[in-house]
Amino acid sequence: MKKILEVSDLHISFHTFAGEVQAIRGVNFDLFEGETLAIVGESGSGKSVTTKSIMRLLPPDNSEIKKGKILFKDTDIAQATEKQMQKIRGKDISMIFQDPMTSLNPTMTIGKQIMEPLLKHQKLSKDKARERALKLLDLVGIPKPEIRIKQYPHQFSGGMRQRVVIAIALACAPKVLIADEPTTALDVTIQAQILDLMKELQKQIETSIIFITHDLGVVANVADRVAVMYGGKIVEIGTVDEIFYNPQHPYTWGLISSMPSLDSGDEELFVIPGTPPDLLHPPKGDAFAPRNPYAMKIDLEEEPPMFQVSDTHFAATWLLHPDAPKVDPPAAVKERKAIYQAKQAASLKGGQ
Amino acid sequence: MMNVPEKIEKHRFDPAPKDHSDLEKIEKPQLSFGKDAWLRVRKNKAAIVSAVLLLLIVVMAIIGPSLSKFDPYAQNVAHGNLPPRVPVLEDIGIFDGSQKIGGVETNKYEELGIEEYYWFGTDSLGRDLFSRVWVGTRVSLYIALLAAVIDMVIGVVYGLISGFKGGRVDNVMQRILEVISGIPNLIVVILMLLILKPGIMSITIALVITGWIGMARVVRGQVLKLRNQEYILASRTLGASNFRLLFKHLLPNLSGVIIINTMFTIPSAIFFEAFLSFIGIGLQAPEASLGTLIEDGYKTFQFLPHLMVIPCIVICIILIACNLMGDGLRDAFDPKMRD
Amino acid sequence: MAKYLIKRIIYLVITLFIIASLTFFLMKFLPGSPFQNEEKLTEDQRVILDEKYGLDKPIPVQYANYMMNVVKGDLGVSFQFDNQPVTKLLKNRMGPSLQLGFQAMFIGTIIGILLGVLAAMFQNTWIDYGSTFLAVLGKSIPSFVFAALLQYVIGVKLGWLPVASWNGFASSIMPTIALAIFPIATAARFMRTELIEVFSSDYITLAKAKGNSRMEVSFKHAIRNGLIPLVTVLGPMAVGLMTGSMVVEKIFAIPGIGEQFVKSIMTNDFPIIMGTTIFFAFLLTVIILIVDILYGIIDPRIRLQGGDKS
Amino acid sequence: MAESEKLLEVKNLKRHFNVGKPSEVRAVDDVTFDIYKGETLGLVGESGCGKSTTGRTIIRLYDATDGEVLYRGKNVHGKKSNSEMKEFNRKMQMIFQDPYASLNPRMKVSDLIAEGIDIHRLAKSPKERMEKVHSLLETVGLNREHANRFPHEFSGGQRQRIGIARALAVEPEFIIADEPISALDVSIQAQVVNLLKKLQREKGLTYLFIAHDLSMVKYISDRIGVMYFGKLVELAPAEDLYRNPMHPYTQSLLSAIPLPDPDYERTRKRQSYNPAIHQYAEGEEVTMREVAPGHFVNCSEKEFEQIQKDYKI
Repeated sequence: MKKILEVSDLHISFHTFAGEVQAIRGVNFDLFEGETLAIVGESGSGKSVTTKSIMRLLPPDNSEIKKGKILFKDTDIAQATEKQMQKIRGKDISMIFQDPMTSLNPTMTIGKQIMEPLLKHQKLSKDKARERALKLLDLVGIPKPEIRIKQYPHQFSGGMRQRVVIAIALACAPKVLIADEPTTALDVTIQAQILDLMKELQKQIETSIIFITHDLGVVANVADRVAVMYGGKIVEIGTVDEIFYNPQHPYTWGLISSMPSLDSGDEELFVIPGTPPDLLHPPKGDAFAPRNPYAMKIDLEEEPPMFQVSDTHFAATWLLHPDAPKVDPPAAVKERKAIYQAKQAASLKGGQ
Repeated sequence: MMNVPEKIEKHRFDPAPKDHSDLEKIEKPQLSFGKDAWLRVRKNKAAIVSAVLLLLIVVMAIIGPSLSKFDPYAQNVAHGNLPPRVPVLEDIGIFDGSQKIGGVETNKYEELGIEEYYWFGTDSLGRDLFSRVWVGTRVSLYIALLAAVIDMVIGVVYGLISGFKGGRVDNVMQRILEVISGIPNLIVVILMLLILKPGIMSITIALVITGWIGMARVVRGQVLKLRNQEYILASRTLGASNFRLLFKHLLPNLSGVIIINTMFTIPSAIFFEAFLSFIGIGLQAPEASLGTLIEDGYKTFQFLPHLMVIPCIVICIILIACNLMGDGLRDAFDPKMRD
Repeated sequence: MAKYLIKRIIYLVITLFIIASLTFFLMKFLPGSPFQNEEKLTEDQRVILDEKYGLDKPIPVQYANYMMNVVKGDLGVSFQFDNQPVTKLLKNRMGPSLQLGFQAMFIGTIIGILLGVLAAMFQNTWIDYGSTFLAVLGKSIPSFVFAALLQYVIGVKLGWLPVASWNGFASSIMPTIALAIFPIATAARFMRTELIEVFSSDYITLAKAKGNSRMEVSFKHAIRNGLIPLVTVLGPMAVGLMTGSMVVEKIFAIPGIGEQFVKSIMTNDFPIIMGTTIFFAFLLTVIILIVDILYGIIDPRIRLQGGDKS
Repeated sequence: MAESEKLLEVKNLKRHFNVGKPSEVRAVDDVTFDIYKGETLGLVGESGCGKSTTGRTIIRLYDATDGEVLYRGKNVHGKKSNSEMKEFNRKMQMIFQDPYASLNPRMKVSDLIAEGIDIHRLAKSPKERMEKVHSLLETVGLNREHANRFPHEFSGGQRQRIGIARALAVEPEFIIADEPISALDVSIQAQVVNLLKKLQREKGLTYLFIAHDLSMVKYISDRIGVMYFGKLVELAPAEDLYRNPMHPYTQSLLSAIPLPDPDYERTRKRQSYNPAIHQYAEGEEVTMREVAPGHFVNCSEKEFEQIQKDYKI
């Protein structure tokens, strides 16, 4: 697999009226061609900031990339000029936002908004661009594109608007598509349609997707790989099976076991106590330690490095240190691990 | 991504001491809503400077006339039309009582042998402009404050009732408002003044007649918004009386917009008073307000500009300061502008 | 839309009716009649004059007559200028007032929008602070103070422009500037707040994410969205201009409606006061109505929904 | 369930907005259900289906357009004396969705929580009032030191718990929880849900739990009602509803929820719902019919027979 995007040691801070908020504190990940990488985390974990920085869309007056690289092709986006970014945005990397109700320009027709990136990056003639726009509308499943193209956003429902936003994002067949909680504002049935549509289109135009969400169900549905963020860092990253069936970080354990499954009984939900860290004063050691029932003394003093679990699976927790005591994960996690072992056994058998 | 961990002492892998009391702790120091707003106002230097200037002017309006030994109403024709003369400053060549008349530099003080210092000069009747300016400021501020307070009371009550009652009451009250606000306020004010005898009270009344509408609108809009806020609903499900909803929930949350709006009605009242005096239907002589002083000064401004310029400066400072302070307060109270 | 329009026109008629009645009755309560000031008149002469102007009839009759005439577009006859119908006086005076009004409105909105756009685009830089400060000045300084100072400095001291006269374009420059500061300030302040909000909206981020440059984002996406609501302040601007025109016309001795109005107040010339009041009210209500309709036309969200939402 | 006591009966409840205008919305349209003492009834559906309006109409934040709500056999709506209203306000309470909008930003936490105590004069002295506030804070897992703080100093989950403490202050029997967790992060949701469950066990509370997150609803509810465009389309015991969804809308809704299980997600078949499939004839009576014990489906006579055939035990 070929890397299309490489983020290394990214640090981003916001300068606020109360002080410096270290929103991103050393993020590393790669994005491969054609894959979907899901980034999960709670609000304030830094997932949106990370992706906005890939587009360099953070407000220039109060945010700062302190350090790190974002390599796309041969360009370091973290150092790129505004001019260079304008050539990348919308053409090589594009973005879908959370709220379809506000992400379209209310005074511009749908057609114009879709044609804009085409005219800009592909230098198509007006007629050609219109033709493409009609095709795109059709592609994202909007009926009667000839009529719809002349309409304004308010004449579309939420789900339909999100389809339009997707059409805009995919207009130039970008290499990377960043989807920032694209279904959070939608109802479940609409969400299911949009997710299906995105997967379908990904196959057709062979783009890589970074999918930000806090909904683990959506992650399980769309992701090839998953990165779990907490307190401005990636605490665990691996394939979707590894994260869901063989999680290593106590925070991931907490996330997975705090959600009831449809067939779980009456037992109490596992709770991650407390509240997320205040990144205005990031804690010493592991940011999750104060909420971690498995916390050890070292967690309070030193940040854990990324331990490798498999070729594709890494987690930042001292529990993975060979000298660390073995702990007993929550019941829901143990069940999942059992599935994982069964699966591995099966694949070993199948492989032979 | 690293690997091959270094050797770490065993005891560091012991369970961390648990301190659950810490989990729900709030790090930040306690901040009430008002304090929070104050912190943000404080950042706005223009607003702070304005507040200081306004305070200064208010103090001067109170004590100013007694600082000068001249009575603001006492006429002394012999000392008429004197330019400003200020001790100390006269030594460096400004405000030394000299002026150009017909291109010739003259000093009336020396010519007439006047010993007194008229800091702002005198008008054609020989009245001391310094004490008149502060008396005028006092009158202008008094009218503006009175009008603003009455506007506030009427507007808040009207807006609260209209927004809170809703339904048909609101509908009728809104139609009334719509019709009234269709009438240009200037015209109403002028007509009112033609009927009422010019004076402080009648100007105030004329200003109030249309002035409250803005406040009523803003308050109603806010009430409509707040009325469906979940905390109001929560209070209603607890069985709160309307009285409680109004005074415990609505009014405290409206205080921001009410203050801001009042901050903007004050300058507009000052402006209108001056405007009316300027077109000749405001206060009548010998009563002084900033408007009448400007009007007076305007008659002779080609020869004695100080008579007009000084009250102009005072009124401009008041209006600018009020507007800047209003802006500052709005930024501080408006959660949208928060960073 | 048609339904909405009819509703609005009905309101307009009601408002005008109330204003006309109000004006009439207020005038009737006024202390003194126009002829009381003329000491030379004998009692008999005054009676004759009262009769001539219909002032001897009972008030309800006068009221009915007056309202009938207003509907017909007849605003009565001036006391001050013998036998001159008010309508004709207004018409004679309209030219200069309209010219000034339009010039001020035109210059005001354009400069104001420009200042507002600059301030929003360069938020928190000296451009922003400068333009915001100008706007605060424009909003705060009363037009008559500004006009008088302008007249003193440019007309008297520097002698660049005619001080107070009405012939040719040159004499309209200073009054236009004096009148324009209010619209400049209003438009600039409004535009700035509106644009800052637009700039922080999701669709602007999306426009940036498409690869648009800062200029393209501003001009293709932001400004249009910021301009639409600007229409709503045109009404208050017109009010401000009328207020301003009275003093500014007085200061620069311009033969306009405002100057005539101020003079009539001094001479208790009721028909002119009433006529001008009704005329101003009519103008303003019509402007506000047009503004509302305009708003519906240029905003697709309202245009395509029909008027029933408002 | 049949032998336990009916706490709340909702009968043919209707709540229409803009009645008589072209923009009339039938937010709640002829909804009937009962809630038994000590149970949790979940109400699910997509945005705009009328689930929140139902909750708000039950507690009289809205007046019913038609139909009635009986609490322990007494009608909640209609003219009431002040004392009757107060009585009712103490029995029935509500928890709101938005932890930011549901607390008055200008009031201290102690005053927020004590609001019910003040209104109903449940404390004899300021000291007793403070004691109650402290014990309520502790009940919901906060500290007594929090009493003097203002809401904006708290996180979403903490605010939601303050909202719960406020509702508990009047010692209600029945609580309507209107999407109490949808605005919260996943890790915080469990805190609130566990708290609600604990309170139910300890105080014998009855809940109407309104939500759109189906897995959480299933976890917390004994029975679940599904709403679609103002109508209740299916009502069944939680387990039964998930195992045997009979109304096509319920089926489509269940098939659309993504679960945190990649294997399940790879094989999930999504089903879409089109109201046109019913093809009801003119005059055909569509109503709630009991297809299995305690399992009701909104259907016509013809559909009813088909459903009974399809129903697997």
